Amino acid sequence: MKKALAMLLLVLVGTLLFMGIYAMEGFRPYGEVDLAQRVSQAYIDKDVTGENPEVVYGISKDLETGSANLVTSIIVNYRSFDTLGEVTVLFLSALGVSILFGSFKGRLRSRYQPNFILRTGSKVVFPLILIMGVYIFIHGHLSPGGGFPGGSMIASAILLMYLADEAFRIRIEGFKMTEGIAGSLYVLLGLVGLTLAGYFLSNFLNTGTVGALFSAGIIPVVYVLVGLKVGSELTGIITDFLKGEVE
Amino acid sequence: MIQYAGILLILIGIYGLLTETNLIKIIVSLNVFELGLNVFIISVGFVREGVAPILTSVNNHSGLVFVDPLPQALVLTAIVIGLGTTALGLAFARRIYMKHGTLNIEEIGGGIND
Amino acid sequence: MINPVLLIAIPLLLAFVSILYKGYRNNLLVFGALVNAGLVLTLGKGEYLIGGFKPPFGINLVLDDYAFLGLLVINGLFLLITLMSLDKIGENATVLLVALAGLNGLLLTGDLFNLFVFLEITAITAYILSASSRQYQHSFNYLVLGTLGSGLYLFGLILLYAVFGSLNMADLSLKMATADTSQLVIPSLLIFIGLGVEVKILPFNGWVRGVYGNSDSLVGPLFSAVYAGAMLLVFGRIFAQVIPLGAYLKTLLLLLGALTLIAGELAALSKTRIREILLYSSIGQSGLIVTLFLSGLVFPAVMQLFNNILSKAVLFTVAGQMADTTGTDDAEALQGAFARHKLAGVAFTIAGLSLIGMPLFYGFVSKINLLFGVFSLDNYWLPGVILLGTVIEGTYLIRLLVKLWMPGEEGLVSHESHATKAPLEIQRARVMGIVVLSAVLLVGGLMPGMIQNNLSESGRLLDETTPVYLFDLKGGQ
Amino acid sequence: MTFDILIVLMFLGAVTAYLVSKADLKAGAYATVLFSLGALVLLLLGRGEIGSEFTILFMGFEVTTIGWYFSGVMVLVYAMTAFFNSYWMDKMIYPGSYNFLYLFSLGGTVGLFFAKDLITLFIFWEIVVWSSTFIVPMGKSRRAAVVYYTISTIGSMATLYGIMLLHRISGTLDIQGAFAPLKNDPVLATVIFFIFIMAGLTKIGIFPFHIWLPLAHGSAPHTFSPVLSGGLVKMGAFIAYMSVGILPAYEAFKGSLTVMGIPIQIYALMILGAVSIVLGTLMAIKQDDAKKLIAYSSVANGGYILIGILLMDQLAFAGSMMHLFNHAIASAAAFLAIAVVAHRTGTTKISELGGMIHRMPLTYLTYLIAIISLAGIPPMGGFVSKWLIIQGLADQGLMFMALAAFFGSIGSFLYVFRPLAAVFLGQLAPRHEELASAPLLMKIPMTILMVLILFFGVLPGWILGIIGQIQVAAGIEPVMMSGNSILAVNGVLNTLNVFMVFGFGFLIALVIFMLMQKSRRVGLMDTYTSAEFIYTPELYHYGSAFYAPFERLYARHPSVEDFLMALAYKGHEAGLMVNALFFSHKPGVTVFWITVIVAVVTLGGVGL
Amino acid sequence: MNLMNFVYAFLLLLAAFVFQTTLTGINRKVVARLQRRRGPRFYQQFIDIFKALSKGSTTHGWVFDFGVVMALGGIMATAIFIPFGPLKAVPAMDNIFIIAYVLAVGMLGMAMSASGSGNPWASIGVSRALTNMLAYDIPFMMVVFGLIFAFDTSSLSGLAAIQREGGFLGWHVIRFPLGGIVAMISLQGMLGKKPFDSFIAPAEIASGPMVEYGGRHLGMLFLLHEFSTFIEVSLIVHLFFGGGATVAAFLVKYALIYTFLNIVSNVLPRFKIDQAVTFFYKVPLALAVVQTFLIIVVGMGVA
Repeated sequence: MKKALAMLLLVLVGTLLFMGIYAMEGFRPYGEVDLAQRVSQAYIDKDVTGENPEVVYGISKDLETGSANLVTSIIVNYRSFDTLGEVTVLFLSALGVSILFGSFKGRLRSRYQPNFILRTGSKVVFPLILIMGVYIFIHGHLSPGGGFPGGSMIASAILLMYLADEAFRIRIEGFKMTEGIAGSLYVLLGLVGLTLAGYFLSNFLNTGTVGALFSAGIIPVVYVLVGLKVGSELTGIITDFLKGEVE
Repeated sequence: MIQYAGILLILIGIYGLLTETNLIKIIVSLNVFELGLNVFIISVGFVREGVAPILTSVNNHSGLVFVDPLPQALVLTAIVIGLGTTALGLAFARRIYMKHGTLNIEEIGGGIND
Repeated sequence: MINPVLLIAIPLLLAFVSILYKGYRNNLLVFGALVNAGLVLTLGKGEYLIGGFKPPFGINLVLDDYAFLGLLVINGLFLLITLMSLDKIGENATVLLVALAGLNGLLLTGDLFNLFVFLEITAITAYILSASSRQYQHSFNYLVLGTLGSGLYLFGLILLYAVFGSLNMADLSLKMATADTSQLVIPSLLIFIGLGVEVKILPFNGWVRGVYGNSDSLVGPLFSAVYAGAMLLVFGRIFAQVIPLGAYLKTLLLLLGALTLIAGELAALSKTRIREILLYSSIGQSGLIVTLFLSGLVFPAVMQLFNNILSKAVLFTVAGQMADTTGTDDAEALQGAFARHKLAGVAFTIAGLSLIGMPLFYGFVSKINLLFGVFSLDNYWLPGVILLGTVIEGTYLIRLLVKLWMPGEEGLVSHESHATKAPLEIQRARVMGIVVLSAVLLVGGLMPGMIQNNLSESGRLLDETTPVYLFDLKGGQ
Repeated sequence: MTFDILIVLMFLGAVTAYLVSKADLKAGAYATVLFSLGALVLLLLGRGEIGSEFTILFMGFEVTTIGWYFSGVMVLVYAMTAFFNSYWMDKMIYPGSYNFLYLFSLGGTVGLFFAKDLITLFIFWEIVVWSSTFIVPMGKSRRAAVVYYTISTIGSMATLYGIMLLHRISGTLDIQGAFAPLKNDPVLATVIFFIFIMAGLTKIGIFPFHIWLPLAHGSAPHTFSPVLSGGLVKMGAFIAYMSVGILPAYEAFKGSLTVMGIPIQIYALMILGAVSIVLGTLMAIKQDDAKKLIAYSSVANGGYILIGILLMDQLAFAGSMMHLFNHAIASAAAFLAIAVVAHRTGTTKISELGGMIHRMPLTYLTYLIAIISLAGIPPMGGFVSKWLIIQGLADQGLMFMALAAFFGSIGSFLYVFRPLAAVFLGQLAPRHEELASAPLLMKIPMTILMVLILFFGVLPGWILGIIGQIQVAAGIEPVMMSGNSILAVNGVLNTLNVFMVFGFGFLIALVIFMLMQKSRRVGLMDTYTSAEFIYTPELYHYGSAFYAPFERLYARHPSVEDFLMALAYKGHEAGLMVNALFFSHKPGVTVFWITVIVAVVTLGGVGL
Repeated sequence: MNLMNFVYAFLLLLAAFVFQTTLTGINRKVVARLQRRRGPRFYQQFIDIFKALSKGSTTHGWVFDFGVVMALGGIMATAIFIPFGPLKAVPAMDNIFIIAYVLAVGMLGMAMSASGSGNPWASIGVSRALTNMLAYDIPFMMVVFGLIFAFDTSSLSGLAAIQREGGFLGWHVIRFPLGGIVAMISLQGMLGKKPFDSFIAPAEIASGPMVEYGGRHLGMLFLLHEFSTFIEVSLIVHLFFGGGATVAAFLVKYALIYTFLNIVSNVLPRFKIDQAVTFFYKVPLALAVVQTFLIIVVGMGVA
């Protein structure tokens, strides 16, 4: 009964939403978007602060942001403040989980014993995943990915270890320290920008040539920090969740 | 018709929130809702025949037709935030389970002091 | 000229540092709150860019009088509440530091998506703080609703982006001002619901009872004063200054606000537990303030908001303290509680009377102003609803005050021997804090000009189109 | 200069009294006496300054004759009652705060009557409301304070709405200017009239807002009931005067339907006044608590005052203005007398008392004179004012008002006699035999009030002179006096002659009494007992169910109190419903409402 | 007011006393004849009064004495205000409302004294008497109110003079028959005669208020009774039967009305007090309201 009613209600709401959204005259149909109408064109052209000629991969240099990955340029440069907030959310979430489970001791027992393949394979894969993660956040300004996927990969490597070894423990303090230092450095980086360029989180380093590894100013630096931070935070969450139920 | 799928997922998520009584399923519903939302956001930025917004040696100049990179950036943030709340929600769920011995929300007292 | 981003960056930095030095986190918190409160006084008004990109492309912080006043009050209250309830903070020092950053971000940001991020930061700190009551089902409820709310906000936001191609508030408000309002209905509604969850608009506020009702003397005042204040200010920013509402939606949302006011007050009337009474009163007040913002009466709304949060900080501190030390906050069980805590009782009474809007207290000034405002819109039903709300609110608050001051059975003369034997204690720090707050309410009521002039300045800057109603007794206007 | 000093002095006095009380409770109570007497002196000294204007902080004031008159009444009652305060200091839970609030509310009332603009008026009004709200629960009932506050606030909020509406219409808050545009707009004037007068109706205790009077007056501390009944109720009369006199209602309602020459709007309120008279009388008759009884009599007398003010004519208005004063001092005196009894015996229940005259004769005399005045029997002040009101009604031919007035008048004989017979007369219980009479400090105000009641009954000229000025200021014909005669359209009243004839009759009777053989004094139990042997004085005392046969006739009356309580309970239920509908620990409930709201709004929004 | 007024007033009081007491005596005889008895001598009432006054008595405290003095004083003062035919002791003071309220002083004194005796029978009697008053006074006052409105005067002699202008047909009892009926019924109540005498019911509550009186107190109460009868009957004569152009005319009308009421009273049983209230509020009050309505709204009977 309840489900039928909920269904009915949602069919109604869905219909109304569909009608409503597609009746908005400014709402362009799928795929027929004109980027010139949006702020995005400026991000693509990297001409927010001034008129740029066309950006060309590997040639244009010293632009306002040097990232070849346009999404990254938005995340870590144009809207870097959001990213700081995003990192904070993750930080908070880890903090919250650790407050909730902080007093617990021991480790949660799984019903299944890890088998041989898992135990052995994980030892092989573990460093590879770590390296992959680091690679991804270092190349965040050039290729898809960045600090968040990279960090997640690092954490997934740790998770793998947890799954593979019942006795596995990490020293959480070290991760906490990484987390704190990386976060502080991110904010400090912003403050340095404020001091040097007058704007918080401004890209005060040389942006270099679009497409080069050492380009895009502070973007790789931030992504490294974000990667480390995300990695250690997710690790912290995993560790806390796997704590036993003894207070 | 990715866009419609997005809205549909949103509705499915809300349906789950309306009908589910299991804490974990409620969180899953919430994730479905967020997923639908993310799909919708991405779809808003889609440009027909646009390329992924990364300058590479192939798509090497900004004059090309790119899809809108901004929604993608927003979605990244939204995903991370969703991850954070999901983690916290699961932590709460585990805590509730420890205290009340059930994950069914109907069986958990709603009084203020209990 | 201090860049206001420091108000966000410093507490955030301190939060990151605090997990490195766990032993010092309370000190860091107090330090951060103090620095912030000090910094607010030195801020220079204006627009500040983040990363050096001009809006609408980059994120900007807008420090106008509206934001400035909000920052002043929010940071001041945050400092005071932190100092009052240092003993309750425990593990939450870092969370509180992040919350401070988030709240300041909410008030400062000029970008809708950035607002979403800060909304989430603040909300998550709230989830974590609410869990300190160990009533996790309520925190869970809050989390689900809060997340759904922000999701809907994001939905509305992305619709706006799809139509207008921008996320910057100023840019959007310019574009929307000329747009056909009928196509704004859905995005505005979704954003309204998203914020409505946080500012406690009636059907969206199911979480409030469980969370506020179990709050202690730290979380209670923090939520009811600081969080509620910031959220309402954000609501005012969005709905009074950014999104223009069409007549249809405006009417419906106004009705919803009025419904919240009356339903909240009625629910409070039916309750006997102090925190429950107060939380429903908060809901009612939110309804009132939201209604004012929706009517475009920014200045009276802000005044009423300040009255509400200053009073609620006092009321919830005392109520939380009662629950903390005696294990109950049932008014019946605590009758005559103020017989042994006179100073706290006086502060509680002043806050209560100010909340009702009795003369000599700041609440009266704000009530008169908001009535002037509503009447100036030629709206004649709304003041009736507001005054009805005042009657109900006065009834239960006076009932509560009388109960807490004058113990005794019906038919017998009130005497101290009937007073509660519950081991109520109110620490000196808290008493001092609430006395300071109630003194502010008293001074504001006796010398409305002092606060008034500052407030009206901000009112004028907010929107040139809405006339500003000064509190002038000899002839109004 | 006198009046700003007066107002400021009262608030400073409040603080002073509080601080003094901290050092010594009795001294604090004496401070209230000093300050309220000081206020009285200042008022009398400042008579010449009528018409002056001044400001305090942001509030503007203007001294008018009517304001002066009202505040005089108020300060007199406060000052007389203040003498009693010191005897209750050790019985109050917060004696210091009591002294503080006592003077604070006095300051509020004085400021109220001198307000020049509507906001100042409202500020002082609310100050009085909340300060008195906190005194009431120090007595016997906490609920009384809440009911008192709620009903007062319903009134004051309605009036506030009226004030704001007036400001919206006229653009000013100045009392004179704000009402100006209403003269030519009968519809608006009707709305304002009914809304604005609400505070007055609730404060006077006009039906259906009368329920707070018996509760609050009956259970307030014994030293505050006189102020509530004698003083604060009169604030309502001031608002009623403003709504009729300053609006001016008769001019605005020129084109309205009339009943006996009275515009229907005003007549409607007069009906409420008449209902209050009848209801107050009937309820007073059946009360067993002396304080509640006097409280209900205040309801009835409030009806008289309201009707008189609403008439705005030469006679009834003057009568009403004078009744205000007479009722204030008479009901204060009656409450004070009961307070003495309560002070000595600890109860105000009529059925538990008896024979007090043998222990406290002066108190008895005070009560006697007070109730003679309350019942409107010559030669007391109450007679003059009731006579004027009834003459005014006869002049207009308002027969139903007159019917109520007669009923109230005769009915008052019944209810005022009941405490007289059962508390002061009849058998003295043995447990009360050792009671002392009233302390000296209590005797002072009682004597003063007695003398005042009698004096203004015999020589009302001074007061009627002031009332004449008020009437001139309000633009109506003043009440005419010739020597000691009050000249009404339908008759003449020479109060001095009445008094002298009365004295003459009394003298003859006294001579007859004295000439005849002396009587032998016997005890109260030495009476005709229908041949029964009775040894228990308590049982031989007719004190409870005094008018049982009459009370039976209306025992099953419908009660507006029940209705209002049912209404309050509905509010309570609505609150519980809100709680149950919207607030749950289950997110699904709220999600459901969110979905519904989205559906409802988009349903209308999509089509638009 | 000078000394002569008081002398005059004293003489009028004396006259009223002599007349009314004689009339009472005569009526005792009339009633006796109706009951087939011989009855006492017509001056027996004087003998009763003076005998009572001369006897010794007991008292129950000062209020018991004071009440009696106040009662008699108040009633005599009221009697002074009543025009004795065309004669008036005090000019311009025969205002009906003054008389109605001054009358209450005497009633109150009497009630006070009775309750002061400490005897519950007395208090019960007083409670009934007051209830009775609430019953009969309202219809009466309503009718009077109509008259005052109609003729713009509340002076007794003024109202009487207006009636005399139209001769016999000008009497208010003719012009306002409903009012006349109401007034007569109310007068019966005022006089405390059957069926409205439950407050002194001798066999039931031992004469009610009078239970404790003897000697001079009782004598004074007799006096009080004669004066109050005089006041009440005179009121009706002035209001409805044209008063008296001469003293003789006044006395004749007075005697006839009084005797008539006395006879009526003797053939009726007694109402319980609540029955009396119900009766007065059902019949006379309704009639009075109709009459007043006719006067005020329709103007019927007003010249």
